[in-house]
Amino acid sequence: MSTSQTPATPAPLRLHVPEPSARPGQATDFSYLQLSPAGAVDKPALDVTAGQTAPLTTQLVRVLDDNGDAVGPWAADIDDAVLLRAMHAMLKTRAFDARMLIAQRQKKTSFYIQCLGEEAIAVGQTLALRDGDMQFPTYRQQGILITKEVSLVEMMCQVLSNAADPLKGRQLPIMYSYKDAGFFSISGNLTTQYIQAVGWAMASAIKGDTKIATAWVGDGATAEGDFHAALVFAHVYHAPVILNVVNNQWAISTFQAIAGGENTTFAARGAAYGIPSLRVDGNDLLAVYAASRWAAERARSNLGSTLIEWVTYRAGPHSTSDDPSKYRPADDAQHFPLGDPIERLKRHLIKRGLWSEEQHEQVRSELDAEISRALKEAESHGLLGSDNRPGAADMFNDVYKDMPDHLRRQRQQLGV
Amino acid sequence: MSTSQTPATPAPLRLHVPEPSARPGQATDFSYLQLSPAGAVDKPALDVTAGQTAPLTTQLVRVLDDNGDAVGPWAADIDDAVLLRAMHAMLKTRAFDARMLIAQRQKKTSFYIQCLGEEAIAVGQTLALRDGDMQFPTYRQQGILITKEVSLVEMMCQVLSNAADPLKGRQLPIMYSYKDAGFFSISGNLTTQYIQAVGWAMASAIKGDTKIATAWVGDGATAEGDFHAALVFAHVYHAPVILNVVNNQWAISTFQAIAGGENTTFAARGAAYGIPSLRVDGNDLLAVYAASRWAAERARSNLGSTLIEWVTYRAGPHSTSDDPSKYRPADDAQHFPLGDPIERLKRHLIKRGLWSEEQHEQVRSELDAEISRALKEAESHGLLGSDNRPGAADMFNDVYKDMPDHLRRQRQQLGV
Amino acid sequence: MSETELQSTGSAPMTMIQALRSAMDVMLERDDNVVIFGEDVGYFGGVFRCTDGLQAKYGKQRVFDAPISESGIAGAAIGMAAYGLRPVAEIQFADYIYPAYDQIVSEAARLRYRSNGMFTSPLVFRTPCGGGIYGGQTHSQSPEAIFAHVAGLRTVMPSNPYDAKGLLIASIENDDPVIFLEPKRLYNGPFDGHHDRPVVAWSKHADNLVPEGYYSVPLDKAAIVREGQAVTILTYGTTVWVAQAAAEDAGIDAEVIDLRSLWPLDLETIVASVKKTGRCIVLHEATRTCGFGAELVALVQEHCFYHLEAPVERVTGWDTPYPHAQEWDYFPGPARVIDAMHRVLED
Amino acid sequence: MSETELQSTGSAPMTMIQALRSAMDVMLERDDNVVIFGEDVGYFGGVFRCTDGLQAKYGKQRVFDAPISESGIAGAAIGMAAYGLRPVAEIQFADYIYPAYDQIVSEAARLRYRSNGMFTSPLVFRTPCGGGIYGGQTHSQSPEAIFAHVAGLRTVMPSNPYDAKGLLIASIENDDPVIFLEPKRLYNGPFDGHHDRPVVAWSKHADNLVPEGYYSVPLDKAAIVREGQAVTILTYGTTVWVAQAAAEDAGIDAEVIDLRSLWPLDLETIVASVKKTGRCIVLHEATRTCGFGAELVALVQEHCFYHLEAPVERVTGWDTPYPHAQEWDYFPGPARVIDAMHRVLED
Ligand SMILES: Cc1ncc(C[n+]2csc(CCOP(=O)(O)OP(=O)(O)O)c2C)c(N)n1
Ligand SMILES: Cc1ncc(C[n+]2csc(CCOP(=O)(O)OP(=O)(O)O)c2C)c(N)n1
Ligand SMILES: [Mg+2]
Ligand SMILES: [Mg+2]
Repeated sequence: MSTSQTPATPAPLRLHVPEPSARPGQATDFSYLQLSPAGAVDKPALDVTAGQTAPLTTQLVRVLDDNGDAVGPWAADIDDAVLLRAMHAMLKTRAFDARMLIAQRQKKTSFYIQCLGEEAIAVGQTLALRDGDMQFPTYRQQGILITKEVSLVEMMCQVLSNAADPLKGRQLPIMYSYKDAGFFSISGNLTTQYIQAVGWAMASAIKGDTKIATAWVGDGATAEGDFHAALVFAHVYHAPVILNVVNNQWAISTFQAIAGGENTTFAARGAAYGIPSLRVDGNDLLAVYAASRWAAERARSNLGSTLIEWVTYRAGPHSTSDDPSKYRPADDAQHFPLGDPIERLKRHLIKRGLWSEEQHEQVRSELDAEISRALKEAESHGLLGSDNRPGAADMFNDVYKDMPDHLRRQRQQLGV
Repeated sequence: MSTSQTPATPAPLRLHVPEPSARPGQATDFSYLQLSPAGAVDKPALDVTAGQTAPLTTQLVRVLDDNGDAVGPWAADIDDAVLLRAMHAMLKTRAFDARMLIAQRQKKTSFYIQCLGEEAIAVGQTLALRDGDMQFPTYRQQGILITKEVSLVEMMCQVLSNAADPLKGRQLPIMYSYKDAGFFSISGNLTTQYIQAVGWAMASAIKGDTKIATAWVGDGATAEGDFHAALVFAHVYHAPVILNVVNNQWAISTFQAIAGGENTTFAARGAAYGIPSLRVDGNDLLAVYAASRWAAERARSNLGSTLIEWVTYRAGPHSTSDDPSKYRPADDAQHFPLGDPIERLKRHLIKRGLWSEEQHEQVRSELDAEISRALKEAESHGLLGSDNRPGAADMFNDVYKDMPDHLRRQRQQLGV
Repeated sequence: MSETELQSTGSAPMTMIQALRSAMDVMLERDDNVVIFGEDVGYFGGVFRCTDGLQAKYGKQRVFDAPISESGIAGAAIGMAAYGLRPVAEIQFADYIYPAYDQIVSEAARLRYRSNGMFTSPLVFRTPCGGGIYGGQTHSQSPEAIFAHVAGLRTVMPSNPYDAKGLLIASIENDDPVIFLEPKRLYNGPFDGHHDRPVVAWSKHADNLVPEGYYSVPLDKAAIVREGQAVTILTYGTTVWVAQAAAEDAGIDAEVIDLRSLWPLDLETIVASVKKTGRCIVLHEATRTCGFGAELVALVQEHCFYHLEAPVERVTGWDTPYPHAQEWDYFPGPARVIDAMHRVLED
Repeated sequence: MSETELQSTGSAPMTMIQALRSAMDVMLERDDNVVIFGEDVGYFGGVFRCTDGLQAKYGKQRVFDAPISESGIAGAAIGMAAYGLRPVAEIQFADYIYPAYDQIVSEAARLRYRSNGMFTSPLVFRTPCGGGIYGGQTHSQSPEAIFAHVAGLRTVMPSNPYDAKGLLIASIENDDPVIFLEPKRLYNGPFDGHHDRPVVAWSKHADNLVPEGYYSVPLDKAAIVREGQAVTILTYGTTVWVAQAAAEDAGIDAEVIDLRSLWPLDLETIVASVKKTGRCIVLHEATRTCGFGAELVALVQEHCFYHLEAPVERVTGWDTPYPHAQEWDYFPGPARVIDAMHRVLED
């Protein structure tokens, strides 16, 4: 029984499978990224509605222009000290990554993930928060810990999974946990923590506290169901949380269009869920700081959550297990239109008279030295797989608060 | 270490928990529903972009005005025969529901779900589809089967879980499955089938066929992760599927704001995901038919999916297990601003000279008689819990294609 | 922890629903960090009415409705628990807990471990399980095995109002994540598996007295609900009543153990009983293969091998979905338990 | 179905990865309805390279990347299968299959049943499982038990390239939904559990010859990979090699059975072996409690009770998350298997 009125016999359907504009050997056409000139995008009032932010979800909030000047409505007051701390933390993060990559190649550990090219985001947001706030990071926000000046040696011991690893060797390298630094225990499972951040923020509201949370997810991982759950809950309960989406264009080998970014933005989703949302230049420390402060103030003023899509580029491989030259042009990062966050901040600081090329080089070499010293110390506590590692008995602790009988029996069976 | 610049000590946070405008004994303020006059909303070209449909996700596509006239750009050609079929199917659906409700109260079965007030949506969309298309309904789209003129006796036998139940007593009443009628097996688990519909549509595209799918979900169930998965996949692959969201304002006892509908619409989500989206008067058969045809043509023209939010009202209890007078004003349905779909179509048909009050009553009583006859026949095959029911041996079939040894042993153990 | 720490002298007859509600009431009152949320649990009070009246009493900040997203409910609960709250989240039916499985397994169960105790998730997921109400395949399941398999979780299932309240209070107070399964067939009255005979409502039942105030039932102790010498029946939830009915009906001197806490398990009580009787039956509603009964059989044969006179028998739901019309063919009722006892005793 | 239906005479040494790829290649070629998708499986060819080259050969309509949504992948695969395709979807790590658990349990496993055979879901979820590569708690899990518990699913795990290809082809051809677990420790070479000794690559291994064309290995037959009289070791995946190494190292006449298909299970082969040896060890990497080993123990004691000379022993991963630094303390290696054999033989 035919029920349709449509007369024509249609042509065969075909599956659309999105592709990046270039594969190895070709040149990426970055015009797919909608950009706005620095200073061109409005800064709305804190109590803006989600609908009013719709234009902000396709434009791009930028503060630093090509000359290194801070321009436009988002170029708010920012203390020199904050800018210098940001520069320091970004340089330190990059140096730390570089050194740990080598350590992994030297087989001192099993695995490492760097955040090359994305340093401004974690650093800038962390500087816009308060003590007591809690960040729910992915594996690419080590910048938070470095901004918070957590012990490098301790971080390294975690990466080396050695006897001094604060997580007792239980976790994969870089899956840090630092409650005092407002850094939630990282999960290997993508996006699970996005909704947990919302729950944490709801708890703060339930208790009548003033703490806020930040949630972190990559472009690729937004496809998980928990991203949706987080947006729904954050909207429904006006949870005091900043919902960060770090769009570094890639998820291991897949381009952001495979995550649903083709002809739309991730920021647009937030606004549609009733959450005021921004799309921001993630390689512009000043834009990161300004947008994060705005969102943090909204949250702390009981105005609920803000979603921010950070446009950036994963300049390195996904992890030490990955080789991006297999799926994308090798020199892509150099052509990324938003440049390198450290270079851009450097230019601004120099213009502002706060910095010089010499200082830059000097701080870099000081940091290298500090990191080398720290690694030496960390290595003195052992390397992955060496005898100097967390004990086998540690494996049975903290499964429950108190060890149940069956685990006691199993530990005895292992003889530890 | 304090890292924020914000000076003031903020006020305590507070959790926002949305409420409907009225609870039992009060009167609902339906002004929360943004309405548009009939005929006021544009009808875009088939190849509209998602962004261009943004206005259509807050407006409301309507065709029938208060006088019963069909007005505006969505008042497309519609055959008289289709309108009469629609009226017939809607009346039959309502009569079927009424009769089965009584059967459940008479304890002839365990459970029933009616679709009172929402008949136009399933009926109208089904009339806009073709044979071979596949619908992935929820438990509230019995209108599809009735439009498709499936055997009432068979449907009733499923509801009665009796010896002639085509699903062998395995499924809860109303969880029909009719492949030939393009009606996918209903799941008791919410939203799981939304993404399955997308997968089915992707398969049609992969095979180069011309069939399309329709996916169905309620306002409440949009909160499940699979809703998000469906939108992401439908967008990424341009799947030929109509994504229906039936917003009947309630999910059992919770108001649509608890699902995330406060100050935004479910249609807006579609557009943000890159899917052209509409918000449509679900109690207006002509609007349902027109929007469904538009979406079906888009899908069949390889232009991908369309999301349609149908604004309607669940006029009855959630199911026979529910008592809505516990959580909402008892007379809400009568005040719902979009009226009753059958009354509205009746007025139009009469104006069009196709129908009369007398005919209406006559068809109703004919349908009642037909349904009573059918029920009598169905009951002759047994009632739930009677001896005349599917055999215990049927319990072990179709778990796998071929029965494995362990199930054979278990069946023997039961002695059947 | 003693079996009960009564602080209130008053007791009242309660259904299991009332007892569960009373547990939440007591804990909302005692501990500001306790919050209750889930689908339909707020204004309406839950589809089984377990939270009826609690929002009115404690306000919307403590008792509230959630979107229909089990993964979201679980994830939000974990975040709240990490903050320091003690969320008690309802999953409307155990059949709908699967979307939350990732959050429960990958997150709640492991948070303490992977953060070396820095973050924890002291929370409870309450959820009605089991068949016997013609709920069909999506309102009847008993998924305890898939939780017991996961290190870091506690899995609990009461069989009567007293235990329901005491175990729920203990679960809320416990610092580990707890999966709290409520046999919905027992909500309004015990049920002995004879679906063709009238059920005694809790109000008319001998075992219905529940203290009105605070007390708890420990999470590591099984209960011997019927002493016997001939055979040990290990069970929990609805089938605790089936086992007792079977023993009575058959006049067999069976010892019936109500496990109450499935994992961690009170192995000691089990082993002592099986060593005494030398025969054992494991009884549950869930599908047999890889059900919790398999673990019980494995443990019994590991710990009581030389005392066993016959193979341990499993009486369970069949390895099929839970059918609607054939519900009572699926349900492991007294007749099947009696057959199993005869087999075990014959050997 | 015969053990092999060779249509091609040529054989070549293959790693397990190459064998799996060859299975997909053969099936993409033979059956237009076969499609492959998953995270990173398209252009790149998968993080373990199992699908390398297949998109280039068969095009983007047949082999394509998916969004990072395991539930979406599963749900879409079910819809495709219901249409008539035979999707082979990769879940990047078994540790990430939990978000898809609802779709697999509530939908794939039950579709045929609840629709009385009107709709079916003939699909395969391939996913790498197991530890031994320092993957930590989220790249090491073996979740077979939570699938074996579910009526309607088949669960398969190969231990060598030949079986990997033949079982994968059989799984793709099978009309039931199949969970196909690939022990990633075996991808590039067998591994006998001695992590401190060099591993033999498949290219240098005796058991590496795999037919290049079509053949299949039946889904209902275990393989006796080592015959013996003293004790039966039931195992699958990586630990098949551990069991053999343990037997060799200890010089014990153990019979090692590689189950290959976990569920439905080849009970006959198991029972015959245990009746012969009178002693049994169950060996797997997953956590012990409610692991698949519990089911094996239960079945063995149910079917071989009067032949057992000693309790069936379980050698398994501990009931903890899979730790990173202590990976080899967690892994059930040869030493633990040897201890168990001694215990079982002593009794
Ligand atoms: C649930 C789950 N699925 C898959 C993976 C494997 N995986 C780890 S990272 C990754 C890509 C994530 O990409 P994106 O979210 O864009 O973050 P980025 O790496 O770019 O920072 C994948 C697929 C995982 N860790 N968890
Ligand atoms: C996964 C899952 N969670 C919860 C339920 C219980 N449940 C059945 S219907 C329903 C409400 C759905 O509301 P909505 O989506 O608005 O559809 P409507 O009933 O209004 O048509 C709920 C919570 C379920 N069936 N499945
Ligand atoms: Mg990315
Ligand atoms: Mg609804």
